[in-house]
Amino acid sequence: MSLMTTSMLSVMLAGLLSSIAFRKVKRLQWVVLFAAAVFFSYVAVSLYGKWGLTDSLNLGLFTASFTNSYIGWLFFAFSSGVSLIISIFSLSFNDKKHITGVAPLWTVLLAANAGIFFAADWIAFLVAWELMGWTSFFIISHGKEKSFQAGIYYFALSLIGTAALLAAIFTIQGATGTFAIAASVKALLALWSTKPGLLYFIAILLTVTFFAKSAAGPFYMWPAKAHAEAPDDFSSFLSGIMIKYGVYGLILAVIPMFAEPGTAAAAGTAGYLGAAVHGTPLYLYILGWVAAFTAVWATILAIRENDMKRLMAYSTVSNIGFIILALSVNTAFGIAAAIFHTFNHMIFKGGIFLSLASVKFRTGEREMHKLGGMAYRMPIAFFAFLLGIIAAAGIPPMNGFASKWMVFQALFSHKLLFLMIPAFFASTASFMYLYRGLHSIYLGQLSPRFAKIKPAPPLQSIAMILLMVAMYVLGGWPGFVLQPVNSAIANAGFGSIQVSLGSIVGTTTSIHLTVVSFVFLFSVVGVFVLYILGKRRSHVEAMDTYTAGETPEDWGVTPEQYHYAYRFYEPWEKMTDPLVDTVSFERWFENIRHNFARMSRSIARWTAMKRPATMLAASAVVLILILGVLL
Amino acid sequence: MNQAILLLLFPAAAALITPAGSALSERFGRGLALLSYIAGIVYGVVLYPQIAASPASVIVGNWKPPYGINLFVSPLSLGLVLLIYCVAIVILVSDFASNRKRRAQFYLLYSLLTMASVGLVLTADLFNMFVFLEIAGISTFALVAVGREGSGPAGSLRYLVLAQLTTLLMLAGIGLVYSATGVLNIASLSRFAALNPAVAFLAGLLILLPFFLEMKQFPFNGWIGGAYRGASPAIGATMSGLVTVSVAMVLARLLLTMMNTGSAFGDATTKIRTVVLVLGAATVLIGETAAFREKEIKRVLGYSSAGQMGMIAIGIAIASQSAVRGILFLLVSHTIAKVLLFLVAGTSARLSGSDRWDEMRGIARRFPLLGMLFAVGAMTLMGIPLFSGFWGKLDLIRAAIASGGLAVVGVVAVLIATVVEGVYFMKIAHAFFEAPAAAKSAPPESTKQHYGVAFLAPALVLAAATVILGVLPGLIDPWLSSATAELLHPASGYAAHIVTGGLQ
Amino acid sequence: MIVLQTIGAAALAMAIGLLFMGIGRIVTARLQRRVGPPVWQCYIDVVKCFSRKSTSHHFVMDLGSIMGLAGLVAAAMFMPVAGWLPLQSTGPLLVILYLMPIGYLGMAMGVSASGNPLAAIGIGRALTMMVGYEVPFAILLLGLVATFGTSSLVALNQLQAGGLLAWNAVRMPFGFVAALIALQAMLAEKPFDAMIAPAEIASGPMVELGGKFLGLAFLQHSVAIFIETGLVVNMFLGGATSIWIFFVKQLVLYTIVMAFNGIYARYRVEQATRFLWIFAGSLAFVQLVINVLK
Amino acid sequence: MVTATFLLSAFSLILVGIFGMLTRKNIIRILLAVNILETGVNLLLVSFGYFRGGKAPIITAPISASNLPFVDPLPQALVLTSIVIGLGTTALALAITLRYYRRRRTLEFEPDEEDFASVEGARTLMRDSDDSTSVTEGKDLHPGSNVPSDREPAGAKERAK
Repeated sequence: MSLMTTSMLSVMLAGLLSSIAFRKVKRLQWVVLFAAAVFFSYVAVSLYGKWGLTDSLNLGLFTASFTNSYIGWLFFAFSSGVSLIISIFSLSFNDKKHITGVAPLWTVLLAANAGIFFAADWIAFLVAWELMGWTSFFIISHGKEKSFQAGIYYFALSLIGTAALLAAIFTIQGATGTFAIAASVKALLALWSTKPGLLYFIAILLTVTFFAKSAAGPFYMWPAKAHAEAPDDFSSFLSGIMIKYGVYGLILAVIPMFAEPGTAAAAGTAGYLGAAVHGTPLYLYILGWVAAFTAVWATILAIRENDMKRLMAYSTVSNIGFIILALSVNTAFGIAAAIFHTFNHMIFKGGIFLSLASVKFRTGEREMHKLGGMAYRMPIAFFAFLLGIIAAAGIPPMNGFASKWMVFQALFSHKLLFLMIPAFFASTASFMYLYRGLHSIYLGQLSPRFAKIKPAPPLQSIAMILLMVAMYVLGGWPGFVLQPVNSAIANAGFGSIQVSLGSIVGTTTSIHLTVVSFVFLFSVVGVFVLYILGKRRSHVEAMDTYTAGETPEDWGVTPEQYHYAYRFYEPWEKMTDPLVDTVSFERWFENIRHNFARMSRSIARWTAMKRPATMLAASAVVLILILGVLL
Repeated sequence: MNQAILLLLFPAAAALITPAGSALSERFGRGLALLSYIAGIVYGVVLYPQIAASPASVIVGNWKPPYGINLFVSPLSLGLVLLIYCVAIVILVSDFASNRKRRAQFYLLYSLLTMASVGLVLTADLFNMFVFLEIAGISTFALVAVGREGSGPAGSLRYLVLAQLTTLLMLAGIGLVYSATGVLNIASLSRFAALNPAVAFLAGLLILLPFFLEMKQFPFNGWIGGAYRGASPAIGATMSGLVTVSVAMVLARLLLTMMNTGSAFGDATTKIRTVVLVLGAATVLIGETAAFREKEIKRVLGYSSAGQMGMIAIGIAIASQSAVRGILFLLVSHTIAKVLLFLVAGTSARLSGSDRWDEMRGIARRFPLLGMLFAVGAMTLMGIPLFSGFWGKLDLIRAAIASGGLAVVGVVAVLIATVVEGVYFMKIAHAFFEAPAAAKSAPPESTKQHYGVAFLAPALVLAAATVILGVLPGLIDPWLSSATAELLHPASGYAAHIVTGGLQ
Repeated sequence: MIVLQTIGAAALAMAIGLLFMGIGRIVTARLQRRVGPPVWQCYIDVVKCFSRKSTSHHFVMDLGSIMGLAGLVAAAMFMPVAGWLPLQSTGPLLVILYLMPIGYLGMAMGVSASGNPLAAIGIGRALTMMVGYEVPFAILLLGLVATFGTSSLVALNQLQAGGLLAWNAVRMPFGFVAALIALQAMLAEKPFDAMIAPAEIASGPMVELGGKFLGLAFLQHSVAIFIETGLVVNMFLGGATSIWIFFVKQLVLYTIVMAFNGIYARYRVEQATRFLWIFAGSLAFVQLVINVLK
Repeated sequence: MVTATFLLSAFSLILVGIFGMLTRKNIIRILLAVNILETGVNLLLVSFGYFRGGKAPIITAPISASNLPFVDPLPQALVLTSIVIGLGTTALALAITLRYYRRRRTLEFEPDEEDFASVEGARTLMRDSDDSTSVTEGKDLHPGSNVPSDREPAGAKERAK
């Protein structure tokens, strides 16, 4: 029993107890959540460097064993840090008016989070995975009918994923005879020569599991529902951390299954022998296209979205597309890029959602056209959002740029140029929806309804500021993360890349991010000087604008009407309408559910027929007898 | 060793004395029933160590096997008998919460039913099995019929007709077996020269029919809807919690112990197992599908237990070490969870005044414990970790994938079923927790109601049980392994004990 | 020293840009049978703008304008002019392509803080158009990477050294044409100027800008001209050996652009985007396929 | 020979019983069919135990050539038991039928309309089922069963939008 298991069990217990003990004083439950996050951050710190530390729980029928792998630790550490910040935010978010009683479940979820990243064998992984599944379901649908519609959607998809995972686990166990994750993957690699079909089957099952969790490919639609309907502070956790479990799973099990003979030989096993495109295994190449599709499709949908949380949910999906795109290259550089982008996304998307949450906290609105001008009232939320979208758009000097650049370089390295066209499209078009959010929520006209609102409360501001600092620092000095990542992937046998604190050596060029960041800062300073040199400016009201001599007030135009936000990209919608109407996996899933309901009804009818159902029974007996005697 | 028959006699005695005693007082029936079950438990617990050391075959009426009837008391059967007694007590206690005025007949029938279930688990003789089955059937029909005005009798009759058809066919099957072999003792049949495969298949199938029916296997489950609507929650719990234990156990006994290659049924065994597997897979799908859109909570539970029984049938048909272990685990956890769910259903029906879960919205806001207990039960059935169902399902799927072949169909069915089950159970659980809309706020007097300790105590015990088993499945591992061994290797254990134990 | 270099480079970029703008105005005027303003008109305009008092609606507006120019200046720092760079780098194309948007983002932020719907509409159009021209341009970049395996402008210059035939414009004609079309859109000249159409949306983003804000916008546009023409020169016209040749090549490109601007009518935004995807995009794609196959 | 006749009649009885159970609607008739089936099965059992010239297995005198050979007694014991059980079952069934009749005023199995009521979209279900006449609309169907949303998937609505 080392710190890993004890911390998980104790936090889980704390969550359950807090649900009972503090039933009356819900605020304390949030304090417990905060304490749990702090504790896990402490655990992360104290586990640093203890790689390969193992630990197991004997459950009688099975044993669940855990280990402290470097990559797992990285994910754990980052998720703990971000959840710590989010929990700080939640402390002030859940006041009398906004309280949702989800804190105990969330605490248990933190334990499951640790379990997923520590799991050393499939049983432990499965247990943690399912625990995560149902707790998050109950959090998302926190006793609201509308949220439930989203939650059950999410839960059904993750149940499909879990089913696939179960099948995969036992197929793996049957093929390799072990439940240990690393060992079983190694053993699978040896099977490429003998039974590739089985391996592809396993790979597909695992892919379904992890794609369903990460909303990649055909599962792109659940975040738009779940992120939007979940409690506002949880959305940030959901989009920042939970959606990454799928990525971690891919790195854990799927990518290693396709290790090149070279690297695999280093690890002392055989490698992937099947077909390859530019040195990328065919299967992963296809995954890459699925990921590219995800990125593009989510972007197109996000641009059409008017609900701010849905919009950001789609943006998350498109980022997941980028991450998996990088993974699918199956080189050290690609995996490093994917992990780095994962962590960056944790940070900036967490920041964005926190900022949205505090806007909703003050205004209670989610549709963007009803907002506007928040920047004038909630500057810190505005800056959190601004820096967040700069990072999300992958523009220097924020952290998003470094990882996005790495993703492109990774694709260059295997000359997957055609895959890059959709990638470029997605990353350019992301400016559109990000700017839409910025303009419609924070800029433009401030509605008189919100003229009096106060800025974000101190604790919320602290959380956002912390994330902003992280965004900037990682933008200028990626080495802080990339060097650990580099040694982690080396530790995991993926090879390594060349990074220093401030610079990355890519395939086509190398880049020095500190320089970029400083150049930008200096030019800001210089331009500021220029700005100062200019004549002084005077301040005027927001409604006092150029209107070609007309005075809109005369026609009774209110600031709400004067705020141009609804159907912001009408030309774009015109262009994409036919596409969006034809392609819809959502409708496909809906049809499945619908036909299922019909079946269910007809069975119910059969049980209530005029005669007791003797006829069917008797005919079945006769049929069985005939078949049995004949065959 | 013959006093082991007491296990059977306690409830029987209770059943016989009840009518007379209840002349004295209203509460006599319940008291006596509970007393007899407790006595059974105590005796069983006392007996267990000795049985665990060496299983015993009880010879009834001095007719030695394979001619006479005999009961076989082994860790497996004794454990299940104890489980049955506990469940019976739990159900009776909680039934007290919902309706305090039961007539004596109810307890008479209930004790009969318990006795029959215990007998089914214990007996080692086919015809005796048939008799117990009929007794169980009769008492169930009656209990369902008195359950609820209107739909009670209808459901009961649908059930009765189907049940009669199958049991009589079973009797014919028994006749066939007897005419072919001259013995009706399971142990002897398990070591008998193989019969003509056609006859063996016919007889074997006919004998299994009533168990298909009781285990709600498709297409013998046309009765579920009516019966579960008619039955009161307590009876629903009994039908899907208590009776299924014994029935599933008997099916396992017949299919694994009596029918194996090397038994009278020889090669027909594989055919019959295939049939069971296919039916089981179909049942899993159909049961869960039927529950998907069902609004009346008792019937949802009925359909879902059909699905669960389908899984158990699949496990039995696979007949491998871990499969049998898995289904035994599933059986235990299903019993616990299903009884718990029925208790919750009954209570919430009482508190909300409706049988339909969509009219119970927000009930857990007033009675949070109710919602939590339901969630626990539901997640046990869904096979979610930290609840006992998970381990059984894990073992089952593992075994199915390992055995490959047709069993994979079973796996697919089970996995699909898991998804469906999850969806509709979560629907209900969430409806419980849902914030009630302003329109349908709770009537003021209903806030004064409360669960009543008679519901809370048993429900909490059950919930604790499933959680404990879920966290520490190892607790019942010894029992599981011995039971598995007994079912799978009759020649070494079961048959040897009975026949030698008989002939001495 | 390095600071001086950078400042010098920035000033140079602005100066060149403004000069080109002046020449462009003359070209347009000549096409319209006018005399047109003197070449140094744009310098005068900028100075005038900075010396007039202006109005701002909110500090975000000021911040945005500053960010706007700063982003483009920062981008210019990575643009090799005839192989010369203000500070040590390889002229990474991706960095430039991703530094310029921060300028546009700043601009957009500033003008939408002004609260004028026309500005927001203009920005919306501009971003849509941006998706239109960035994608073909990115495909061109891919084509270069496919052939040369590098995305550094310095390297590209060296690879094109040695006479007219070594130029990518000659080697990859389709790509060059696509680049010209994209350049037209990048510089927001007709037929791709729906986002700043004076007659439709009162020149969109600039509608609320006056005084030094307008001056900053002017400078931003001038730097943009410098960078974008410079990019095409570096990518396709073989860079240059001396700084003057470089400017001449840029000027030629800009003049072509302005000539088209003078004679074309205006596309609607979705038309423009479609046009860019279908023509520029497919040309670039063809080029990419050719390069990959070669 | 005689055994064959027994077997034959037993099987025919069984078939008659099953046929009745399957085809009749009237509860009483179904129960009669059940009894016929039962008789058939009993006869089958007895005939298994019987052989030509076997005497009744009732031991009054010590076993001698005079009362040997007698037929197998076990099936007869079984049959006795099963007859008793059958009696019990029939009696119970009749009692339940009486209760049923008191409630419904009919001896026919009629589809339990509540069965439909508790299924979403019940009304559509009944419309395309053969015995829609016997369904009482209204109270049994709860508002939740909104047919249109059942008929077309939600995706269609978005398309319309």
